[in-house]
Amino acid sequence: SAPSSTKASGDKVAKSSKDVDTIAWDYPFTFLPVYAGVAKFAKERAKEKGVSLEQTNDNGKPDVQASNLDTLIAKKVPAIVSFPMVFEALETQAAKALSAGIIWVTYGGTLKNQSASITFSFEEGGRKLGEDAAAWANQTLGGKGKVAFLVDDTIQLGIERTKGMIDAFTKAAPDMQVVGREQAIDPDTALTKTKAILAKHPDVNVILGITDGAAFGGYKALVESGRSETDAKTYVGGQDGDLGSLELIKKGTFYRASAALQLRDIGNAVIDVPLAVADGKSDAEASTDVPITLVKQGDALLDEIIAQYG
Amino acid sequence: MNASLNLRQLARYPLIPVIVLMAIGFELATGSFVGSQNLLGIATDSATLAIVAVPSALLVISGYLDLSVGSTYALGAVAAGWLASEHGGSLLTCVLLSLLAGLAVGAVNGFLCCVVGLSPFIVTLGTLTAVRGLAQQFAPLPLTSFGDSFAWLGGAKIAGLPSPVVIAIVVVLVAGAILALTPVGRHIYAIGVSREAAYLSGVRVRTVPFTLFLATGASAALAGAIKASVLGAVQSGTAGSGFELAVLTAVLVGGVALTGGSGTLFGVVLGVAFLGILQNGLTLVGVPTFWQQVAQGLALVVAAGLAFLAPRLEALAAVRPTAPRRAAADPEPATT
Amino acid sequence: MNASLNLRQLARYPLIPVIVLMAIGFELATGSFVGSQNLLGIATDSATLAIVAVPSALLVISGYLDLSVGSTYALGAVAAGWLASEHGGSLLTCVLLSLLAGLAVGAVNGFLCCVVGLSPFIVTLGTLTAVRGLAQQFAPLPLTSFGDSFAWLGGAKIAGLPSPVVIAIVVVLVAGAILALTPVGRHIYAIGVSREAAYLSGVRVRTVPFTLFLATGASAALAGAIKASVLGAVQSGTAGSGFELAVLTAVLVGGVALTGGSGTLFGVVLGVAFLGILQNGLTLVGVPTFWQQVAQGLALVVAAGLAFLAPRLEALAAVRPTAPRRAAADPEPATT
Amino acid sequence: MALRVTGLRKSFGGVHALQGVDLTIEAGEVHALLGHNGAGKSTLIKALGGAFHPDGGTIEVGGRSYAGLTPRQSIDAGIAIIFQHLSLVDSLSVVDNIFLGQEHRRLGIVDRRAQRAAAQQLLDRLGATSSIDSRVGDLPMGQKQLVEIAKALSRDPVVLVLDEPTAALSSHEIGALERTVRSLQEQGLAICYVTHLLGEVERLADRMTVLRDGQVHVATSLAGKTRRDIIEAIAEPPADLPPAGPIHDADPPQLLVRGLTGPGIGPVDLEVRPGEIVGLYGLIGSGRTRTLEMIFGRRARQGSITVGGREVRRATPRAALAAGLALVPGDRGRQGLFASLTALDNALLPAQAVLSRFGLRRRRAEAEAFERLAASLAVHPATPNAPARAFSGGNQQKLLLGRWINGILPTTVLLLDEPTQGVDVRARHEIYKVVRTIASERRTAVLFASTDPEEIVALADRALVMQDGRVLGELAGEALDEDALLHAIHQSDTDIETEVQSDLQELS
Ligand SMILES: Nc1ncnc2c1ncn2[C@@H]1O[C@H](COP(=O)(O)OP(=O)(O)OP(=O)(O)O)[C@@H](O)[C@H]1O
Ligand SMILES: Nc1ncnc2c1ncn2[C@@H]1O[C@H](COP(=O)(O)OP(=O)(O)OP(=O)(O)O)[C@@H](O)[C@H]1O
Ligand SMILES: O[C@@H]1[C@H](O)[C@H](O)CO[C@H]1O
Ligand SMILES: [Mg+2]
Ligand SMILES: [Mg+2]
Repeated sequence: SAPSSTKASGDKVAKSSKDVDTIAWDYPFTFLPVYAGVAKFAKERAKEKGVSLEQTNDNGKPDVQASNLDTLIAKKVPAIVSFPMVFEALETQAAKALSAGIIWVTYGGTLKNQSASITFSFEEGGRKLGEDAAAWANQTLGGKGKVAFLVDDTIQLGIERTKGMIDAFTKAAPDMQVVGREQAIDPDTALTKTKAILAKHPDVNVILGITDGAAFGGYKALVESGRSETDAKTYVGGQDGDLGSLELIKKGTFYRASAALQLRDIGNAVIDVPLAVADGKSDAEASTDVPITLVKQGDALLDEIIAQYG
Repeated sequence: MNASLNLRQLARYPLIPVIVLMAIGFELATGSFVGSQNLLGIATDSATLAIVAVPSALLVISGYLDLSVGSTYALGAVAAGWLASEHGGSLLTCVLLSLLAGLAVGAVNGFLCCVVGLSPFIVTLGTLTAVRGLAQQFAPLPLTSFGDSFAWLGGAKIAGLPSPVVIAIVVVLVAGAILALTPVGRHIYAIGVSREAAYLSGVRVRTVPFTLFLATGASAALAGAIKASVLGAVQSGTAGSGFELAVLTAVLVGGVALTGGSGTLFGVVLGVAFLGILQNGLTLVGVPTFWQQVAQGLALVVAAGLAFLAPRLEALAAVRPTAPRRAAADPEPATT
Repeated sequence: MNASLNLRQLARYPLIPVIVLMAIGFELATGSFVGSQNLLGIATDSATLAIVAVPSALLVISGYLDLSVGSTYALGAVAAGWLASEHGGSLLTCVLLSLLAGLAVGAVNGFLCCVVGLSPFIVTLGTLTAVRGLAQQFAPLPLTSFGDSFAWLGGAKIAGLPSPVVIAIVVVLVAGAILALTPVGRHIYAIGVSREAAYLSGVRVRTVPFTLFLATGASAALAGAIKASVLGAVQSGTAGSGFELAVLTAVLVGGVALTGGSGTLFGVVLGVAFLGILQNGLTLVGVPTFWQQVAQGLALVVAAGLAFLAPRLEALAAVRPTAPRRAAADPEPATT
Repeated sequence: MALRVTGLRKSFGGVHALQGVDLTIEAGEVHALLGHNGAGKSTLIKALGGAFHPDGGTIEVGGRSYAGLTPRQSIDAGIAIIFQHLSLVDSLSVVDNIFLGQEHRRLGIVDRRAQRAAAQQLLDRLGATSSIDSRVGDLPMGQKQLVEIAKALSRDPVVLVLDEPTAALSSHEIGALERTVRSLQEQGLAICYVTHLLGEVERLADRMTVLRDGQVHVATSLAGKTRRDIIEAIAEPPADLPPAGPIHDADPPQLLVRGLTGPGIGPVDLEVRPGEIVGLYGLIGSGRTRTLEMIFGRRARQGSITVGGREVRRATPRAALAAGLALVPGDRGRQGLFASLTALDNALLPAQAVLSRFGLRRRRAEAEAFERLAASLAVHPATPNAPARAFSGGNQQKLLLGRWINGILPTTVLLLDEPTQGVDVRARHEIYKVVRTIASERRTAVLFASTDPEEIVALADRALVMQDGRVLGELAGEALDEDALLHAIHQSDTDIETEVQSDLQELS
């Protein structure tokens, strides 16, 4: 069942999924834990389907991403699944791939030139978190309290998540005082920044993170400052569905919610969608939208995702 | 004598007045800068930086450089975190494994740079990249649930101080004593100024910097382990990312010359404090993200200016000394 | 004579056999390395690196350093992209605005480092941070839809070659001519070897490196504009991130010493090619992500080893010269 | 026998610096190691100090035989070396330098008190005036040289090797050094002494070994040897110096210095007429270097500098060069040489722009200029493309002189700081000849500083004696001789110096 060598894979246009022996998955943010999670499932699925999965090393750099895609196109891999750092910037590559007979699946959004897409709305994940936190604030705090956001202004997906999160929250809980809006995607940075926010506003009620990593750091800062882990007037929430965060939610701490990507569904889609295209499915038929779900304590999905990490 | 001495110290360490001014400014702007909680918070956050900046500074003084610390930090964090979470490792075994990992990276760097004689910049840029890959390969997913024993490392209070701060103080004192009191301290400077002259004088020009590479590697891994313990989690992809630049910045802003042979640990501690206070203050004041970056960039330029002024100010302050304690550096560069 | 000359050239540039071996290896492994599409792809992708690495190399040879190029690249991209997308700027005005932005950053760096005399490492680390903040402040959201005129910059074919490659060739030739054919070329080396001796010899020890800062800034902005044109989009937060390290790596791997005073442009071009081929080959072979990082790190170490061996090999190859064209460098450091 | 070197060989690439050299030095002997520039003296000494491993031969010392030494082995065997290119660490203090690698320690900690006392004693013995707390980098050359000597002495050696220890010293310190060497000799040390100053050989040495091109040319006792014998052993005797050109007192001065003042200097007034050679004589620290540097614009200054009737207002080297001034600096390593650049670049850096056409260098013209220059100054090897660091000390000095004496630059005032430091007896003579020639033929005004009274007498038409940053007096014509010079700067210290005989008097 081992795929034939990459060498044999070139030079032909896939007429069916049998012709697709290799799928190249181009994910630029390999330093994020979500990547490893999705990769785990994508690899499992690839094995099941008898295709080999190749990955790139873009290191968060848009021009390296473009170069690596050029390389994959020159190599004529049968299928590329790419998560564009800047969507418009990869239209050229997508078009080139298509005209070379390569299946192009856009990951995390859509392009004009594509065979199909795997979508999950970043904006929506942020929005769901923001709405839930706002509802909680209105209910528990009577809509009055302090909120800090740990955001990302550097990459496109971060900007979308940030916008979804902040807009939804401030709209639904307009009287909450915003006491911080700091760049942080990892727990280290988030811990430091949240501590500084807490020095001025020790009574922050809500901390929302652009990633679970950031929210986790915020959570730690609160605990370090003496907040009880089950404090009723505190809400921390993040996005992605990292194991550590989900465990805190399950434990019943004030880490209350995560807008979780369903890693297994996405991982499967990375393999299934290009194979479906190869089997003649149209963009509309092959494309998959993986919903982002806000998981909270007691949700069945919470245990399911935790179990997925195995 | 005291007054003139103090003036010279101030002139020698212009970061002191700058830090004082920053503290006053941030306090006036926010009313919550000076407060034991915030100051202890800054100290705790800065502790890991200090722990690595100190041996790194010795390395730079000896004419070498280690850029790999950002990834060694991650490797040390992963090693300790993995043992703690997957095997319930005790505090001691976790720290030992982490130190071993750091020593291994340090040994590779030290061997290539000191024994073989390759360029420290390229070699440690290489290990920066490679070690990050190894750490991620080893632990692609976040590690959590470390258990109580390991939590002590970052979370204990010793004599009222957080354990990272205590460890940092110990590191500073030990390194300071070596630098100021022992022959090796002199040798570190000598090697940095002229490896050839030091060699001809019988100084161990390979062993000394090799050992500093070991110390830097170990300290970076320890810092990673401490941060892992503080956070209760490790992400191999982001842990310590960019830490190498923070360390180098602290060292250079603290007055250590990249060309080797000069600098003091007190200056480095000031450099660490400067960066920690700046980061904290900008967040406290609530400066928007992008302007924070601009401000941090400008602060570096200002720090470079201060480092430039220091010897000149010192020379001025030395105009009427009782007896010069140290000759002033040449106050005049080639082109003035 | 020719045979020995060739041997010496090979010994002087050990990257040549390494690149050849890499090419053979990648071709054998994938069957698609040698192919005009792939090779042109590598050349196009490497062109922007070459455009910036060349003036940066001159700057390093003269004893300075510019780390800010990663952000200047972003600023140049944002400036051109903004004019193109928001105001329908023509190719010419877009490029001019971009160059102006780059010159401005270069002037700031040059003023602080060459005229005032501050540490280039800290200053340009500062501008690296600050300029990124400014670029993001100016264009927080991605810029797109640049129009056809601007697309020419990165997308045209000139004599069958992609425009970025042609621009890179021009940059290499012009800089190479300056370095090899003009007195200023010698001054660049002289300043890097001994600024004091150069100053006393009447060399413009401020103006020359200041101009190189300008050139480096302009080239970084131009590279950003070219990449913006190629990609058709700019995102200020990520454009050119880490580019400063890629540039410095190419320069150093290419045999330019960080201490200044030595190196050749041909070596730098080889360094750029080495990095481009490595990146391409690892992706081509399909090495898993984290192992790619490990491989890239090891490749740097190997390159450091080669740069170390080069003068030694060259000295060996020079043992029986007809008439030495250039003296072998001192084959032996103090301690070996 | 305290030190025996047998069949020592060392090559650098294709250069055979040592080709089977033998050298034996007995305890209680002062052995002069002599030879022309590039003969291999420093190479031999570096092998003794462990700077590199020889290609062949043995070194016997302390009862053991070595194929090569590391610096530690060398130090432990009792060899102490004063290197030609100093092995001092600029940013460390004088004390720290003296004990570097051999620190006095108590419980692992540097015993500062003991070190300071010992250092002060050593400096006093050598007549050094610098403070033990000074940064060595801030000291003038001569004081550095004394620190280097103190460092060697601090190790209580069995064999003391001195590679041109007096090149930057004035008669005052030379006297103190010679006394120290004598007393060490009496204590039974074996002393190897390298110098180009033959007066020192005559006063101090018992035996000599003369190298030529990496081989022993002569090894003999000095008993009964004349100055001429020594010179002939080292090199073919030099031709006579050309006579001084006519100096017309009526000519307006080419260089006119009025009220030159700076830190520790001045006010200095002096003038040099076209074709005139003026020597600045004084003890180290008397301000000659600073005076030259201020005239050249390397240091901030007050007062006026006029060249050919036009005042040079800006105090920068560029302005000075544009006005026709040129300076050959005294600190070769730091201010002069581009160690890793080629000999041609070193010699022609400022001339390249003059030779260039349409902004492009003319390599052929450069090569020809280099060839001419190498011939006139006897640069060896005359390879334009070898890096300067591969040249011996004396030949490096010639490259630096060549940078300004090449007939390409419109230099009308030549400032020379210790122009022949480290240059062998024959080449020194060549340099005098070149300087005389450009003074008489091109009417260049020359102002040079020297610590060597022989040199002042040989080269200068007129000498200015400096002390504490001021010109004390002037000696010219008949009145200008070594005794008068020495007398002028220190009446009390003339005891040994009166023994001094002039190399060049003997020659002519
Ligand atoms: N590192 C080196 N590389 C190449 N050649 C060298 C090197 N060092 C010395 N040489 C050559 O070896 C020979 C001997 O040089 P050395 O320095 O021993 O001469 P020296 O007798 O000390 O001369 P001087 O009186 O000028 O100091 C010279 O031809 C010199 O050019
Ligand atoms: N004995 C000394 N100890 C410490 N510093 C000294 C001593 N002699 C001179 N200096 C200082 O060292 C610096 C450089 O001296 P420099 O080489 O210019 O000597 P100089 O005074 O010009 O004497 P020379 O006549 O020997 O050239 C000056 O600032 C001078 O004040
Ligand atoms: O910031 C650096 C680099 O991004 C590198 O790729 C891995 O280590 C991190 O610390
Ligand atoms: Mg010599
Ligand atoms: Mg002098």
